[in-house]
Amino acid sequence: MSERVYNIEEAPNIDVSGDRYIMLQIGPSHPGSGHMRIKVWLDGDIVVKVDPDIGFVHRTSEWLSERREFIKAIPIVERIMLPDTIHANLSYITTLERLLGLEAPPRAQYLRTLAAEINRITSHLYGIGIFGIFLGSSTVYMWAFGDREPFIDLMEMLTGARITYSYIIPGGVRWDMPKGFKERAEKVLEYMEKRLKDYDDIWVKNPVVQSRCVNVGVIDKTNAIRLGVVGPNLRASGVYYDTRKHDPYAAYQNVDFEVPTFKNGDAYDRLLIRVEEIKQSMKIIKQVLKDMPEGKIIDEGTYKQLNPVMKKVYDERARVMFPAFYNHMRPQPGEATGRVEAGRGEIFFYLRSDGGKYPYRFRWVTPSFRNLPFFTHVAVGYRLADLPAIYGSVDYFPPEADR
Amino acid sequence: MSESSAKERKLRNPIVGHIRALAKGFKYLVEPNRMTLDYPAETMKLPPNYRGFFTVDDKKCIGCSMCEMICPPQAITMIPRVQVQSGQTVPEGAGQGKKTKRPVVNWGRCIYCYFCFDICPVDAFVPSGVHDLAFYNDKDYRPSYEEYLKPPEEPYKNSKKVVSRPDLKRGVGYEPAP
Amino acid sequence: MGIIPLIIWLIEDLLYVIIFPGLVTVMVLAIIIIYIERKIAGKVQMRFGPLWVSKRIGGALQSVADLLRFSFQSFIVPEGADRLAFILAPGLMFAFSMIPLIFVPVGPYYSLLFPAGLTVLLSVALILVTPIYAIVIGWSSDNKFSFVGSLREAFLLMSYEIPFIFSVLSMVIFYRTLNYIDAVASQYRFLPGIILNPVAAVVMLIVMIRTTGRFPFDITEADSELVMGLFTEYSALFFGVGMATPYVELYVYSLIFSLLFLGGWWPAPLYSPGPIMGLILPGLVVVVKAFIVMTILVFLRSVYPRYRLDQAVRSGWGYVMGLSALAVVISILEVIFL
Amino acid sequence: MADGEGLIFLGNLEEVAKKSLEYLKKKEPITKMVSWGVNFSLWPVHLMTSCCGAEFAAAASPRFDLERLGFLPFGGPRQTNLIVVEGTTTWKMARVVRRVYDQMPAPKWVIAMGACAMDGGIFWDSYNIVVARDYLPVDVYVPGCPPRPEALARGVMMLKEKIDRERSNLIPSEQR
Amino acid sequence: MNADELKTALEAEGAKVTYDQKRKVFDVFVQDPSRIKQVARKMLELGLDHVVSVTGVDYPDRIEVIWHASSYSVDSLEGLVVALRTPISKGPPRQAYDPRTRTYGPARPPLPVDSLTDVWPSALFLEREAHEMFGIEFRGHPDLRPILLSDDFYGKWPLRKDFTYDKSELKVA
Repeated sequence: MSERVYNIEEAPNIDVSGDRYIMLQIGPSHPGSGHMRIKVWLDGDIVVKVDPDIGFVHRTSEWLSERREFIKAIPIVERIMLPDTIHANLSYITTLERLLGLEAPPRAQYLRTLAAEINRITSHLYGIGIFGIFLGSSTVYMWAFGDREPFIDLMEMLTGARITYSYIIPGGVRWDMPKGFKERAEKVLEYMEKRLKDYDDIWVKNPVVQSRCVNVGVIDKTNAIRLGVVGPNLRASGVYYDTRKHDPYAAYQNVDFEVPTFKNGDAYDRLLIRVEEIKQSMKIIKQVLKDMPEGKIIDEGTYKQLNPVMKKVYDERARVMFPAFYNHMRPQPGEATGRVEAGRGEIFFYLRSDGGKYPYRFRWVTPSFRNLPFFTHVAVGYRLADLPAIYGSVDYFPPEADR
Repeated sequence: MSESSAKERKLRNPIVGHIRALAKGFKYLVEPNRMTLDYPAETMKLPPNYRGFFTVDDKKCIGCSMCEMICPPQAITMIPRVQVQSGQTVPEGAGQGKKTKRPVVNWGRCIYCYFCFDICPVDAFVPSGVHDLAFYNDKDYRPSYEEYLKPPEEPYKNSKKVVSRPDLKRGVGYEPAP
Repeated sequence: MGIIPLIIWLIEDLLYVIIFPGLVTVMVLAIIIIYIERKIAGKVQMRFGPLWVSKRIGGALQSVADLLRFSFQSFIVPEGADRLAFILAPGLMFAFSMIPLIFVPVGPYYSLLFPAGLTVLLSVALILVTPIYAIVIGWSSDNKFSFVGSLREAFLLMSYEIPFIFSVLSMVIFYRTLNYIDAVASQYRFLPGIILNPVAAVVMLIVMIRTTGRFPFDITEADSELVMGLFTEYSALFFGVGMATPYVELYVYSLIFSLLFLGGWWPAPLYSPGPIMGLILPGLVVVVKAFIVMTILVFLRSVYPRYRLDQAVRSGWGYVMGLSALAVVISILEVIFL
Repeated sequence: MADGEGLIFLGNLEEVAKKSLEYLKKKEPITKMVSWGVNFSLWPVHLMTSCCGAEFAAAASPRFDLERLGFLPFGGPRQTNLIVVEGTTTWKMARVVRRVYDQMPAPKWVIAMGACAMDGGIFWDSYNIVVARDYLPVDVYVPGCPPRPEALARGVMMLKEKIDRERSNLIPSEQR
Repeated sequence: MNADELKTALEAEGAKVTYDQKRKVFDVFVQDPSRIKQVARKMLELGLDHVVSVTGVDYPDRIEVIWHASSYSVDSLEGLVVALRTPISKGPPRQAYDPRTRTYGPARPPLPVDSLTDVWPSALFLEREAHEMFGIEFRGHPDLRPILLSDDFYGKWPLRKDFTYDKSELKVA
């Protein structure tokens, strides 16, 4: 087990001048860093200071969305959080619906919850895969990415795209559930339950993983709250907080699920909590599939504005077409905020409109950007080989952090 | 919200862990459960509403350029055309008739979100189900209107069409498409 | 008159060293084992390994394709690196990892220039020279990652040398000889080494995993911390040679393991003169056993992640050293009572 | 004697060696063998430039498994001969990709993957975006946002055909 | 401690509080920027223990700096995001385009406001981003360096409404 040499408070301001320390640049072209450069000051094998240099994938999503119509921000917001696109789309549309004063019908809310939970499972599997390759086990990477494929097939049946769905629009969703979807989903969930048992032996209970992750990157409850960490990393430190329970959206009020939390806040707990959350998401999907209400998938106001050709297409092929006003939506002046619990944590949205075609202020914060204190404060004092363990356990996705 | 009980975690004894891990690895070594799609030899048959490459139905389109306005990456440009009696459109000077516009998609910028499909008042876009094209230089992926009208052809037409189905014993298996 | 048998004798030795257990088999086996490692990792991960290289025989020519690519790539020497050490080190490392093969007999028909008496001692001593070149490689290429990689190699080298010598010592004590052929002979009369002293076998396996960088101890080329560990700056054929050296070491170690613990050429007749019965047949048995040991070690890549440096060093001085001491005690007790 | 090249085996040894090497490089059997070797050992450098990296990782996953075609994502730039520009590259990332491209040994190729790398995709008018064509010689363009792993496999197959077509200048001449 | 108690407590601090349940906006407007730290400490005592986002909004006459705070520990407050807003003056407008140097005059100095990282440590990186995007200088911030943008965009404050850029002058090689 590795002991902490420095505590959290004085972590970032240790002066590293002088030639006692080696400075390693774990740069963007490094198998252990993803799209960012981590400047690490090493004293022997102990990490003394970490300075993450991010912004390599800063695609100016806020600046662009302030120069385009409201509907065009959906694909931009999705491309930023690629492993978890439905939650980006859902958080933007929930906030936009509050600005427009729209309300999605119950069937659309259930479809949104269904898509969100399937995407949460694929996002957690993506995180487990990356965590596996950072610890060196290519089998877990292959298994996790292989087991993502049945869920991606489900979303392909539902929405027609592999990852970037653009499935949720203001007022409802774009496609209804195809016929064979329910049986296919039950088969996939059954397959996943069997596979989770195999993960236990190779990954969760693997002695090498246990020795690499227990008591590594420990962040206790008070520091987790003080540093504003977010998502499963927060619940792994014992804080009972989940936006789906505390600020419910879509159909999460009438779906009962349990929020798993652990106490020790180290890399091993963050690993366990992701497996627990996959089980919870599978439970939610079963409930949503069981009591999915009938009815329209777009709200009344938009349905009335469809022209006859579009109405015929909607009745035949259950595909929502856009009425003409989608191209230039003009909400009344005012502002709205919205929060959604994505796979990696909580997305926060703040929209302000001045009555024009373009949003006046389009501000959103993604979970990975709020997990940055893990590098500067928590990774200090452990060894160099612990940095990939902490980086993987936090499930940090740089394009999402750079927005 | 009640404070839900924090879960306890059980660490497994290392020796047992080593044996179980090696046993599981060996089980997967001998079990016949590959999930690989041998791509050039077999290709996936995708669901009907898959968003791949698409073309426009020349007769149905009324040239209202709504698709050009809503396309988020502005990949659609409207080409001025002339509509002759037979409904076909011909380039600018080639015939007389009503002057109209037709959309052309620049594949290099299109993000396949199908917003143009959904805003088109006459539903004139035709999906083609082809999803795996690649190009050598940038002139190829900016088609002219005539090239854009021809539906793109499958690169591997004679490959076996399969559909994936998860099954408990063999992992994710593939069966010939119905 | 004495010249002709001497010349024949020399030609046989050259054939012995070059062809059979020597250079050619090592190269062929190294290429095959790399291919098998990728195939096994693929199979456990529910996918095909390399396949489309030669589809009918399951992609077996993949390593040949890699070798071809490496040999026709342009080789870059960074300015900061000191050229001589940078260019020579991988070649020397590859050569030195094969020298112990001279002293490892694969059959009773075995005659060479050096006295046959001290083969175990000489082969063990020469094996421990190779990792030193790994440190030279890391030191000479002017790159922080390979510098940290060479420090790690130095740490691990020291912590796993003594357990290896203890485990060989415990078998030598039991067989009361420093010569492989007598060791194998005593295993013919008695039980094979692995049943006699399993603790020594386990220690030897752990040390083999460590020195050849197989998976739980893949710390020097840990690609998620240091880009490629020692070989970050190497391109083209020198990287190919550098990547093949651990597999050659793996072959040499598993030869020694099968001679000392798995009863050498057990089903084949013990003493039989002549190059066919004395060398080819028993040699095949030994190489097959070594190959099985190599596949088991290579299989570990698909099961384990990677240990941390301090865990490996601590366990090296800690329980692996304890186990090897226990092995010596066991063999001493067996000698007294059996 | 090869026509037009005059007598190869005259002049001092070092010069003769260079000339014969040049001559041999163009010969059919050697280039065919080397192009077969290079075609089935196209190792992309492990540099995820942006969000298409998720599909690049899915291409290495068991379902699409591009290791069948010899496409093994590898750690350092020195040992690889292919760079896949996945999606958007900002100014900061473009300089890194350019430096990694320069560090790679001679026969190297570039695949521009995804709409953002080809024409800027949905981020085309952002102030922080550079298109792959502006700073790298691109060989194959793979459209899609993100392109399916099969499209990437199709791009790799087309790259193989391109390498086979231009196999005469496959073996690099200068040694750095 | 529910929304109304929070409203009365914060109004005691002399801040204008508006609460719109339907659009989930709980807005605390502090007219005088120097009293920000005092209101922030009061919010911390009331249970809003971490910052969700720090940003600016560029109006024609002023720039408003907004801290969105929320609470993990207090149960009843968890459904709420409280926006702490202060206006700061914008300083001199941008000069006309000068074709010779192809810029809009020298880079405008950042606008001072005091940083709340000692009240909420979670605002560390968020304030760095607001600094490089809006040119708000957070006094008292431990290390105020640009975090997302490359050096050639520092000083141009991209998210301000009058930002334009000229792609030709940026080089990659």
